[in-house]
Amino acid sequence: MDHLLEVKDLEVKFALRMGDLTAINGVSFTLDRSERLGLVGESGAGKSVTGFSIINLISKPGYISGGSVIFEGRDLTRLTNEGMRHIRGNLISMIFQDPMMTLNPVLTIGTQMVETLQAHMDISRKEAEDISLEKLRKVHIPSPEKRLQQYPHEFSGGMRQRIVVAIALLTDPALVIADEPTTALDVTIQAEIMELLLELCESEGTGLILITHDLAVVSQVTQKIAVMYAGKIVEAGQTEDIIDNPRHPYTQGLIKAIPDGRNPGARLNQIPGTMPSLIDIPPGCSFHPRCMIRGDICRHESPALKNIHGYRSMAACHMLDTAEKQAGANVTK
Amino acid sequence: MKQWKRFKNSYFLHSFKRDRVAIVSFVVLLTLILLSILAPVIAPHNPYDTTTIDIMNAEMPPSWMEDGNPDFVLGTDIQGRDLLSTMLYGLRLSVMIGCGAVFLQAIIGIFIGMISGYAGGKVDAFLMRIADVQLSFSTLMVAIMISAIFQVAFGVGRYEQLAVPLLVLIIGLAEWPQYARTVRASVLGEKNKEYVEAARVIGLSSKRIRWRHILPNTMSPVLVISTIQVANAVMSEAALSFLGLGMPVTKPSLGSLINSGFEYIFSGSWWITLFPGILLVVFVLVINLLGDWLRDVLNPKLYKG
Amino acid sequence: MKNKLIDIRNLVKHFDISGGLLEQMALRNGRIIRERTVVRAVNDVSLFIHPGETLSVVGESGCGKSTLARALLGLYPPDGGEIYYRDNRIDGLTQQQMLPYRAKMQMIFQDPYASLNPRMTVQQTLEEPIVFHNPSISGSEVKGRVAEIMKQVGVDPKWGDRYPHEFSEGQRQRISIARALMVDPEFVVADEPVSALDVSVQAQILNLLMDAQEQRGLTYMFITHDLSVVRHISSRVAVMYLGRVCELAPTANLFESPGHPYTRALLSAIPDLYDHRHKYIKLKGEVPTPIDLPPGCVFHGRCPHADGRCSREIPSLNHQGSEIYVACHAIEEGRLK
Amino acid sequence: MFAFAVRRITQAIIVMLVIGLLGFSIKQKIGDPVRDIVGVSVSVAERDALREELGLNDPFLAQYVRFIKNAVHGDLGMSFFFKRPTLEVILSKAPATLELVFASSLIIILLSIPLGIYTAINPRNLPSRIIMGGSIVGVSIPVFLTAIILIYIFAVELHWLPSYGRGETVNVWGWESGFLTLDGLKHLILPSIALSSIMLPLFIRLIRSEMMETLETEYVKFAWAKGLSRRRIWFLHAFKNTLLPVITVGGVQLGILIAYTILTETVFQWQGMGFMFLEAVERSDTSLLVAYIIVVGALFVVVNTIVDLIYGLVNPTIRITGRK
Repeated sequence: MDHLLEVKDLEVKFALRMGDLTAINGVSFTLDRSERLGLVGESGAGKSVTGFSIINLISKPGYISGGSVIFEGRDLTRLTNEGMRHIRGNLISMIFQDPMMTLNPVLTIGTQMVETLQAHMDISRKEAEDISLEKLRKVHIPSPEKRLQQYPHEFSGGMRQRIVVAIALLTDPALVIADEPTTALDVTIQAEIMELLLELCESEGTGLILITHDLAVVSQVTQKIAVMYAGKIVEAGQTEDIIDNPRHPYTQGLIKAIPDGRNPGARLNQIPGTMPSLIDIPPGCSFHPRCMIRGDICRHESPALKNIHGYRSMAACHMLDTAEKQAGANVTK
Repeated sequence: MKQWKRFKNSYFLHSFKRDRVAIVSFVVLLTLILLSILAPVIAPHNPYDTTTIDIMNAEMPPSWMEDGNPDFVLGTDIQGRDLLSTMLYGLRLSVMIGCGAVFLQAIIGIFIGMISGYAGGKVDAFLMRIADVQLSFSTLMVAIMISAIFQVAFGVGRYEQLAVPLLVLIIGLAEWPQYARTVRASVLGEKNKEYVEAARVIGLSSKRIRWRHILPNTMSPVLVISTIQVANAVMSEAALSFLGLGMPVTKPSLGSLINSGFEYIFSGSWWITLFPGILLVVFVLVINLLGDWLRDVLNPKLYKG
Repeated sequence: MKNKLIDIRNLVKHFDISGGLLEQMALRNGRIIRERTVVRAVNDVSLFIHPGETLSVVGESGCGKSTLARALLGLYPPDGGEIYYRDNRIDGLTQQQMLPYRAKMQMIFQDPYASLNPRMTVQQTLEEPIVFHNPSISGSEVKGRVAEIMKQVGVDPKWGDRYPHEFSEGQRQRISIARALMVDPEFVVADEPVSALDVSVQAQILNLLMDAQEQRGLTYMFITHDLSVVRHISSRVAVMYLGRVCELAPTANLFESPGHPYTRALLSAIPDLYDHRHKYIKLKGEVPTPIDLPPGCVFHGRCPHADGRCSREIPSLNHQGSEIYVACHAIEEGRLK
Repeated sequence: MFAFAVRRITQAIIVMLVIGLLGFSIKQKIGDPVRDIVGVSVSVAERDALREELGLNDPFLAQYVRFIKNAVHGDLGMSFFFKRPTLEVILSKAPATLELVFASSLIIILLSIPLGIYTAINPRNLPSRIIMGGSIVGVSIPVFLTAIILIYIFAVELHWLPSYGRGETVNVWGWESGFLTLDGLKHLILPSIALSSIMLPLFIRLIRSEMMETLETEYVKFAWAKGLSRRRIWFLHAFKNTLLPVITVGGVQLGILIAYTILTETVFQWQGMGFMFLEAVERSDTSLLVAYIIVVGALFVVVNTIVDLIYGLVNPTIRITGRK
């Protein structure tokens, strides 16, 4: 079967003075047409770097040091700059975290929309404006004709993010990568943007990679989830499987750490310690110093992401049997 | 001991040791400062002692040239003084005035910057307006104007007697806005940080918060501009002296030496201008290089890079 | 009727951001006029807090919740209203008069990077409040107390001579909590203490806060925008919108049967981990700015139940039984159940 | 935008009044208008009569108001040395200075923008390192030394260019211009290079650091993600945003060139305002000195105000809301 996107053994390094540090260590996943995937993890997990490396836009000093990103049959890591330019914003678009920073403050919304279309299509300004208007209407911007002439600072945060969504969808891309698109926004606006994104992706058949730290948000929007920890995917599967029946001890801990209102006042399940920084990623399973069920093997052997017997999900853990018992004990909560 | 150990392991020292430019600059700067401090001891002649100066020795080229005299390694100036000694004494004056002026600027500037940044409102608007206007005039222009006024007011004779303290005062008054703006900007950045609010919640007086909590956190930018300001002060002093508004020819700084040599450049006596010029440029350059390095190291934005 | 530890009555706090006289000049219909720009951050807020409880103040950015907290602690002088601490009025006190209350009321901050002075060691940071409030205390006593509190918050006392940048975010937040606990306060305002933290660390800090409350009988005012956290830790909740309290109710009541239309919309917008694709109440329009507040009920422009009265008359916070207070004409009139 | 302009102009007027006050105080303290008019060989009684007549015994404020009134009408007093109105003296010297400043500004702008952009886009390659190294050496050489070196090389040793003066000038509607003759242009080369030597490195560094900062912003990253061409990202998205801070800082810096003309004009014996100013100091010509301070002050204020207004026009935030 042909996937829309297939990321294979992706490896990203940061070239620093003290040497190269591995930020992404062998990440693989696939995405089909019109499929929605959530990349979930805490800060430093490498989820944003993964997202940016798909369109080869990692900030310096990061670089892709291995693996491949196959998009519609082409390996994006091997494309020239010009070849990549035709992919970016055309077939794959991005939505950034902070709408207050994403739009260029000295250019009108119209300019910023039209230039995107003209970068990829041979059309006149008038035609480009018409497409822009249509997209602005789709994201429910009132009186779009007037809005095209305005500058970003004349819009509220929620409106700006809707404009960013409109820009991302201008060229009817096959894939949208949204990097924490609602983290900087208030809850009510978050709900609005998420609904809009979901609605548009569904109606246009656009694939979506939603990068976020918020499992609850992901659970509303995506069909699949990949949980990342310290530059690796530790668990991946269908959304409902991951949420209702997590296998990896990290995922389990993460879900139980979220106060969900079912047990007010009770002590929350806490994972001790913090995510390691790139400099001191522990040997073996990088989660082992924080893991409650670690065994000896975890200290020196890195577990691979593999299918779990009897489940649809995949997890990277040596101690899955123990984890199962652990989960069984808590499943009734 | 603990402080020393901390320093030894610091990023600061680490990045210094990795940076060849910084090391060379530091060594050169240290040498020049030592030379200037020890000028009375190591200089072969005393340029201020008029009894040892013979006008017949004027305009002698450096010793390696045809008419050179081994007594005067770098030749003599128009008054027959040994150029090397005069330069060392001149550098000494430049360093003294430069450091003195920066010290004065720092005191005025930090005080005003702190008041302005912490008080805000009308006080801030007023003080910063003055600083802005003064800066838009450029520190050089302000210094030239103040010294011109002083010279007219005191008379040339008195002015030359008091030149060193007056120059410190002039350059200090001309350049304080740089400090004030820097300190104010960082006070504004710091004062709304939560650790300051925490100190207020504890009940500490605003005086204590200002000087104990905020001030230490404004020191990185102050350190960076201090180096650059020393370079600027030395340049300003040289410029004033060059214009005849600074050190007199009898007690020349590097700037007045260059000035006195300038007229003789057409007759081929290039060394009177060139050697002091090189010394001045090297001194200012190493300070600027160190300042640049310091800015890179202390700027957390680049640090994280 | 339980007694009140904190009683805030009709608190008002405005910020004049118009700048100098020249900045205030504006041109309207060919005439130059003087125009002031005032942010009406907190308008006529009344609240009380029982001893030992956790009152959460929730709302979206710009609703005035942080300003309310800071005004309560005397960091901003209020422009109107009264604040009582155990029946003693504490607004408008001088620094000196305020001192005894400073030891009783403390604060925990949001940003683990900015809340500790980077130039002070942990030891210095923690010693400062206790030495300041007890000048006669001996050095060894101070050291002992610092070590004790550090242990309580889960930071190894032997790290006392380290600087904040040597700690992780979670540890910094623990140190920040330790600083607040040093003077043995009764009342702690926590301003978004877990918003900047990752979920796994957030759970650690929430547990620590709950433990400290249990051990010391602390009273919390918890400022946050995260409703799931609110639901977990608070006994009562005040919902703020544009500088006003629109609903004040016990947590269970609020989450099960929210009254005010804004509360309903807000609650419906929280994504639920287990309830996929639930419907949320979409609000029309944009949040007005606190510089240009709408007349009448501040929510009327976006409210699906607003009528003419709502756009003219400001609703007051009315008692709806069993400690539930709602500021809404529709509820008061029974138009909205 | 209108309100913004009104504010900036009002501020400029206030600053001018303060500069006037400073100038007036200097005149009061160290100047002697009686001497300026009649010289030193006049009896005490006559001087006193003249003082009274000139209103020099009036209260300070009254005299200040009169001083400002006169200044607005273009009367800044008489020069003791030239025996002519000071403003007239200054205006006759102004074209020389302004042409020098203009030529230098042109050199600075034309070189610093491409070099600044180039070094920002390629921060680590060899040409950039050479440019940046050169720029730090550049800021470390005093203007007067650059000027002397230029004279020594190109005038004394090579005899390619003249070493002093303005050369042949043409009078165009009262403006003595050196731009229109070959000789005038030749004379302009060395002084304008010397004058630009101090600001050029600063401008390169300013543009580079602002541009690098802009290149790091989210909106530039978003522009890459939209698949725009490099040229559009660099020269429209990044450069337009770089321009805003560069206009504010750079505009003021170009005004500051006037200060450095005092140095270059001295070295090149360029008959401009700076040269005249130093002569006035040597001759204790207080009125001329004060007039120079006020004229140059006015020049600075005008430059700053224009820079602010241009900034307001370029920046949509100010243009539309009138607020900073």
